[in-house]
Amino acid sequence: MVNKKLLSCADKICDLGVEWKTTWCSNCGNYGIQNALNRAIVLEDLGLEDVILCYDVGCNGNGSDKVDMFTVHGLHGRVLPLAAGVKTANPRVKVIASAGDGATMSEGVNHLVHAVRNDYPIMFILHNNENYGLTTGQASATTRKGIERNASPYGTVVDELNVCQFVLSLKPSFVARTYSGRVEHMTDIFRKAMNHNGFAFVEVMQACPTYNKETPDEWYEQRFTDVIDMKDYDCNDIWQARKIVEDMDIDVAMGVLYENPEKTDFLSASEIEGMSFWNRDMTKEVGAKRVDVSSLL
Amino acid sequence: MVNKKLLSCADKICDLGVEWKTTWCSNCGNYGIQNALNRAIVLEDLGLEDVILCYDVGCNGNGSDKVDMFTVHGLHGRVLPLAAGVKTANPRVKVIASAGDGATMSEGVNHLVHAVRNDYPIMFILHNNENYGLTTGQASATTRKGIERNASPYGTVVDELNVCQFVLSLKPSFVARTYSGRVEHMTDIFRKAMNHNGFAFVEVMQACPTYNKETPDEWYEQRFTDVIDMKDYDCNDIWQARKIVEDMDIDVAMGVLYENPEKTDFLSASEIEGMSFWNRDMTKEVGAKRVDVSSLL
Amino acid sequence: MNRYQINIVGESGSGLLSTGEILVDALMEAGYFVFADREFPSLIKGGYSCFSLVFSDEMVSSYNESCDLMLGLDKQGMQEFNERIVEGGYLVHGYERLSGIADMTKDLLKRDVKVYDIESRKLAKSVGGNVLMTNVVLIGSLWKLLGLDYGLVESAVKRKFASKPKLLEIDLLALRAGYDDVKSVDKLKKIFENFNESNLDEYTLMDGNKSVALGAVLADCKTYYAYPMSPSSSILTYLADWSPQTNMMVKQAEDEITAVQLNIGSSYAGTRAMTATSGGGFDLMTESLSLAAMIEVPLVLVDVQRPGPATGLPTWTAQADLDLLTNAGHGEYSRVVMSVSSADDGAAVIQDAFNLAEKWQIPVLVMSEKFIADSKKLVLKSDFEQIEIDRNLTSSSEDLVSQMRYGLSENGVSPRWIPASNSVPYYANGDEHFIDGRLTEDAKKSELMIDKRARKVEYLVKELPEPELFGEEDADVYVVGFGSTKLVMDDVVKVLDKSGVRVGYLHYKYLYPLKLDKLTEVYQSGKSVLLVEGNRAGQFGKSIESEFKRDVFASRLLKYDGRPFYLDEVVEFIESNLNTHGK
Amino acid sequence: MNRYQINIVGESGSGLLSTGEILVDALMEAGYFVFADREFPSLIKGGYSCFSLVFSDEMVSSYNESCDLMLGLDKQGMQEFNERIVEGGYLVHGYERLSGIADMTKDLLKRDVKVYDIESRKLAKSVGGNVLMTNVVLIGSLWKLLGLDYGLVESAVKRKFASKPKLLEIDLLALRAGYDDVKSVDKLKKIFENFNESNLDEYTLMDGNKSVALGAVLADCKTYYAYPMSPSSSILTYLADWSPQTNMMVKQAEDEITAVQLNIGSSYAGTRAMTATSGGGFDLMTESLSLAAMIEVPLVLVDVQRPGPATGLPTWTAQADLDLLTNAGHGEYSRVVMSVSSADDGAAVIQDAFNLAEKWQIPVLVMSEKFIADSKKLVLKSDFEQIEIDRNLTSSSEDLVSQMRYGLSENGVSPRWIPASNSVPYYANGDEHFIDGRLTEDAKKSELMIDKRARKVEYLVKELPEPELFGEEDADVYVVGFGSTKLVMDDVVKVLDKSGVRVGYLHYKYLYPLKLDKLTEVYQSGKSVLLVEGNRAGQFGKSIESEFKRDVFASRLLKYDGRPFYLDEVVEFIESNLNTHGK
Ligand SMILES: Cc1ncc(C[n+]2csc(CCOP(=O)(O)OP(=O)(O)O)c2C)c(N)n1
Ligand SMILES: Cc1ncc(C[n+]2csc(CCOP(=O)(O)OP(=O)(O)O)c2C)c(N)n1
Ligand code: SF4
Ligand code: SF4
Ligand SMILES: [Mg+2]
Ligand SMILES: [Mg+2]
Repeated sequence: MVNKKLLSCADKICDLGVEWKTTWCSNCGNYGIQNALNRAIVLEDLGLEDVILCYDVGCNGNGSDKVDMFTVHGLHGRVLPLAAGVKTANPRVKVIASAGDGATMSEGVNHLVHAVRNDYPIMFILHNNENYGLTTGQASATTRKGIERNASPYGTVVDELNVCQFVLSLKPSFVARTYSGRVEHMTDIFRKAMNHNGFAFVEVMQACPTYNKETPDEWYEQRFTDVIDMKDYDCNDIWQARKIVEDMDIDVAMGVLYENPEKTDFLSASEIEGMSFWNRDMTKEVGAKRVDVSSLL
Repeated sequence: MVNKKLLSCADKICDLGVEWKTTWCSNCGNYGIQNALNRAIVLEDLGLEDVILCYDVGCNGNGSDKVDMFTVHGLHGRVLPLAAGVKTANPRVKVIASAGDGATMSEGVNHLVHAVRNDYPIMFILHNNENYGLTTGQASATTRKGIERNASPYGTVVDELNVCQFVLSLKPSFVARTYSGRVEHMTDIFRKAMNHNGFAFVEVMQACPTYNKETPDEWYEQRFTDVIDMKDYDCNDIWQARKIVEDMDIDVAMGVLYENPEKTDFLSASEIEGMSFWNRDMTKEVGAKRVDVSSLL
Repeated sequence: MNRYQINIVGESGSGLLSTGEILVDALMEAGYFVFADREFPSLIKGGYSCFSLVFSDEMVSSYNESCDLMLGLDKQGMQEFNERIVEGGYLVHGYERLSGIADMTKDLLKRDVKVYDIESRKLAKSVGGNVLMTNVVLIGSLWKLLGLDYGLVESAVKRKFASKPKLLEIDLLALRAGYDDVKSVDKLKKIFENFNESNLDEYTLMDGNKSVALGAVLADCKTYYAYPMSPSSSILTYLADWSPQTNMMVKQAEDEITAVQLNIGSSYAGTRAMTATSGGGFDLMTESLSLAAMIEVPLVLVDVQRPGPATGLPTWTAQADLDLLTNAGHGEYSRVVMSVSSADDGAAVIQDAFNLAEKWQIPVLVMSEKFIADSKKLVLKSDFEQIEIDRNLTSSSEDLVSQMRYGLSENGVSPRWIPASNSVPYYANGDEHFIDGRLTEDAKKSELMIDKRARKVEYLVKELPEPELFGEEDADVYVVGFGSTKLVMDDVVKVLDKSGVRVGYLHYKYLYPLKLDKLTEVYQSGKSVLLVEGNRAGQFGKSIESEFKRDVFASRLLKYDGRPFYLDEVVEFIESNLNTHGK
Repeated sequence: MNRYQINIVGESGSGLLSTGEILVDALMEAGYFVFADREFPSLIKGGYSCFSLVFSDEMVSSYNESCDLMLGLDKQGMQEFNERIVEGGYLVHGYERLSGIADMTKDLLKRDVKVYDIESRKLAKSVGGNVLMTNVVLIGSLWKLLGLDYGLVESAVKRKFASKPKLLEIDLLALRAGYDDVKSVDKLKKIFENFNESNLDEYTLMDGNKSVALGAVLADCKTYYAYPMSPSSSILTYLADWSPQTNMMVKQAEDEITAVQLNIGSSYAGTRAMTATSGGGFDLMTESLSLAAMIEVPLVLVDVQRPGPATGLPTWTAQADLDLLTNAGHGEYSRVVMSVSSADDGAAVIQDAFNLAEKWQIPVLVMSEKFIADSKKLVLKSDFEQIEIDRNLTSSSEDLVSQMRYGLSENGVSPRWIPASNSVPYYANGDEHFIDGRLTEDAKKSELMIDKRARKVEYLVKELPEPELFGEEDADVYVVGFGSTKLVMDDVVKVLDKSGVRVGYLHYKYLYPLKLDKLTEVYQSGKSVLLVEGNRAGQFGKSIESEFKRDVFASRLLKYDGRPFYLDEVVEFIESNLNTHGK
């Protein structure tokens, strides 16, 4: 099908670009996140045929072709339903979606609401750098009130959203938080998220040295409070979770903040007459047997 | 400008339709809501020049031309930014927006998130009949799990959203609930909402006898629990509000559930060098004086 | 072509639909071909509806605004619609109080309309029934007037109310009471004397949305994602209802963008997915359309048209989204726009759309119309067979390298393999990319890729068939159209044939890209070529003339008032435009 | 036309932009006309950028891919771009290590390129500066080579770093060190001997987005709602920065649909509102576009184009959204599509758009392009004057009745009054409605209203001016184009005039609806008519030919690789297509 001649002519016209270079600013938190994700994938022993990575548009999404995996890089704000569609078609594969705070809390916040509600069994990494990096540093819905950004030259005037509080209001099954300064912590959380059978929401507080001077890695390092170290913290108790996530300034809670083992994920919930979608591979079913519609006429 | 000849010819072709008839099913909760809204407007002594009513698309929106007021009937799911735009241009006018649960929690849920966050000073009535009435009764995000609806013939499979819990996660300034069975209660809540200087969110549990057999007015009547009658209820305490709205089955809390007097509404927050938009009428400013841009060149 | 039209009128929600369905069922049992459609407002209850039903001894697929007989279920309905009864026609109604309809009755008498007022309430009560049963009484009376076998309507009523045995008993009594109440019916009976009965075993009654839904099943589409929107919603309902039989994942999404993104995700992952909507919902999907084109993922979208702009007329019909579908979604790339014409070909068109979408890895946009979606006609069961599936997937991973996925090829198509099905990864990248999907900003590479994607349609068009000519090959006059225009034209051809006018109808199934050879032939015949199209601008005619770079159509019948083309208006249009070409 | 092009190359984020800005400033101070543009990847840092700068002793508004002189800020940049230096040109760079560039240097020598390697690091250090100051050293060296007055560049550097007085001191030393380091420059100096200086007081340097933003201010637009999207985002930045002076409500919305809905809300309420985006964001606004048309609310949207589909090439340029803007948004109604051509007319076009939108109560879609948005040219300050505002509002409530708001009129326009400004209410209804806005589903009424809205454009087109002919009225060859094509054509006309070829450039500001009289005239002259358009399909050419119903263009120059039209390629295209018409 591929015209070999044209392929090789293209080859001559321009190098095939098999080599790549990362394109994030130096000290960008995305390096750490990518690193941790790669580690988690390796540690979970997942290979090329086990994972599909789905990317939104934003600085983080620019990593979509800098990894040796099957990836899809969709539209700004739309990665969640895209990823849910992938998972539904092929439940065997781990589907990991990533997006920025602009994508997640503004352009596509409707998708976040319904991804949580539907409990699509995918893992989601929110790269929260508290600004729109790729479009040169405008405020996002998580930019703290009063901070100056591109297009908010006199400081933002409305309250920022508390992402975890928001997600906790939607009957989630898994809510975690980490930050881009600790690769080990991220790796650990990512692995837990990968093993969660439902919508695994992970907020990563991400350093953006270029545009976000207010909350660099050091800021979060100072406030890092791992719930795993808190004696009485019960991550199955939504009220504890709601209380603890309220604080985004003094002690910022990290770790698996909430888990609900009772929730039924989307593919299980959608079973048809006892047949779960988990046991299907719809990529192979098309045309596999002749369809007879006479009973439907 | 109007061609009198064509106008009068149209007159002959077809009656001008100055008479109208309401078009809701009998016993539809929209009658009560409309009634209460009209009463509230009259009791607040608001006239034609004081109010603009903004409607979403849905059964409730079909009331947009059944009232003697200036109204705008926009697109499905989009009434909130439309109404915010109206208010911004003309802060003098009370802007009242209405929408269904389909519009508010699905198609346009992103707008709800950001309307709350921005605290646009408008009043919003969510007609929650727990289904898509106008498109013949499909499930909405507030249809309780397991209930059969058009296009969910074997019962919905995912959790419904708790609307008030959701709104409370967004740092709101006013959250109230009422239901379509008590016109007086609705009238009272609407009046309070009208007098709130910020985003006044009112959820009305609305009877839809045609498609929602599960939670008719009687169902809510039995569960009606007015927070005003609860001795220790402090509607400035978000945690009490969060606790109480969790129950949608046994004692359904009604009334003004939460109010935050500290929040700054959008028009105040956006003031430019001390000049508040509240004092502006941008409908009159256009062309009012010659603009000189020499300092910007 | 013997045909007879009955309009049933009443307030929406007054039981109009089931009354119509019983009659349709009974008439089919009697061996008549039927066609039925319903006009109704965008309200759940209230407002006036009109159910039009035509029966014939040949295949029939159109109706008129006016009817031979009107069944009035209530006063309001009659008052709204009585002018639609033809001179010399009939009105059967059960509004026994008769108050306030004197003017109407006088008017009807003037037009020689015979009125039968049935005491439907009284009769219903007399057998122990309630107000809701007056419709059944009226059905009985009507049946008697038609002079058809009582057993036929009786069994139709039985089928309808089979699930409510208690009510059924009284219903049958009410039916009988209505039937017996009518005495002399000779004149009406005579009309049907030369109607032949047929054996309809090979047929079934179907609406267009059901046909489209069946198409998805036959195409072995595994996932259906949609957001409710009239007039597309019943596709979702059909597919959801059938899921236990089909095992299809049928998901009502939270909005249109979600629906199309779920679709693209599943299609990318390697299964078949479909989504239907209407114009405004389609607008919301257009950015995603552009994504599918960029990452070369097959995408099948159905647009069941209604009149715009904005919310427009949600429960009425149109053919006005053609320019939109051809041009929407930023960027330049290949696509196909097709149209269903009726329940006859809905299933075939959808299957074709899937094969084209997968073969060429492009968006295929399928138009339907409210009129097609909701009207019911008899279709041949044998038209609902599975068409061979062409996925054009590369399964073996031998010799595969990542750089093949978007490799340059003559016709723009590159090998596609299911992600994570082997160890040769590629990037499905919405940013401009080169042959393995990796981002490029290079001028030459970008141009090559834009060319590659745009080139597909230039090759694809060669493989499409020419539009089909129905009716007379060697005609006196030719009509060009698409979509539901075929429904009315099938009848027009027959009707005009009787008056000695040979009509050729050139039906376009593929609206973009355009095939012009057959049309050129027709044009060169020197006969009038007419356009019949359901929008104001004559969008399709314009796109033909723009390709032809000359005027083609001697005259245009453009309709955009929400109503379908009526048989009589098209006949009249053609008659008044015979031989206008080159003369 | 004397012109000289300098390309500054380096990694993105390497200080390229400020280096370019200092040079532009200094050259303007020297009395030269300048034009500058920047190619950069869609990354915040990394990747290679090229800042192209042309100076001339006449107005200049285009550049070439190749340059006369290249300033290399780092090794990577030079390696990426050195082939762009013309034969006999110059390379000035500060990569003193010289390692790994032997091949390049050899190559350059072959092409007779003279290389100046400046020890920029060493020089910077010698004056107490750091690596970041190597650019300033290079500016000094370059300035010496150009043989221009040192004081000019010195004051430009002072202006640039005025806010950082401490660094400025060292910067000035670095500048001097670079300047002094270059000794013999005779050859280069000669080039500029016949460059005349001009007094540029009446001019200011401006990019297209700033011009558009100024247009909003001049139109007395009170509200600006937008969502960031390259290359439109800087309009938002400009307007937000200016809000203390303009008192404009500048709101970054949470997404594009919100932006356009806020806009429609404010416009309906009676003020002026504007929104800008790029193709994909525009897709999302199309349903709302349809609403504005339905409720007859003025709507001004700006689409700053970049190449699609999908995310495409976010930081590159295109003219490919024309078909999209003309057809997007379901339903049939009137609209106007216009295009900005450069910073010269951005402000005027926007003001015009507002007047048209309000006069006709329709959507007016204004196209711009990344190339226009970001490139900087000299504009006349006097072009930034307020144009008379035409709101076409009915203010007196006397004799007003609700039925007038959407009353039928010859040209489709009805009286509009501000809601809640009087006691004559009306319904702005997205459902089909009749003259007071109340819902209708009546066939006749619906048709009347669809006609009313669609008719506006048929009347409006009569009031639009014909496209303007630039260059020679009685030319040897004509070129037709829109948007930034004007930028390059302004220079092409001058360049070809020198070689004795008289070129007429017919510039379309209004792309829909089309005016064809002037073009007909041009076409009938019998001379070649050529098309220069920045997309693959030749969209604009097609729409012209479709209206003309004949072939119009002897040849087409279509470009869609993300780059603007370069001067030399357009000159070459025209030269090779002289007299191809009718021969
Ligand atoms: C429909 C659409 N609107 C806007 C854009 C422009 N855009 C690209 S990325 C982005 C936001 C980036 O912010 P975020 O999601 O937080 O990602 P970050 O770059 O900060 O990682 C925007 C607005 C787009 N590509 N598509
Ligand atoms: C973009 C778009 N999608 C879908 C529709 C169809 N539609 C009209 S109303 C509606 C939902 C109605 O539900 P809700 O908002 O709860 O209002 P209700 O009718 O129940 O009052 C839908 C899906 C539409 N008009 N526009
Ligand atoms: S702008 Fe911020 S998020 Fe983007 S690459 Fe640079 S540091 Fe990272
Ligand atoms: S369907 Fe329900 S919400 Fe709609 S009018 Fe009828 S009762 Fe009211
Ligand atoms: Mg971000
Ligand atoms: Mg509802």
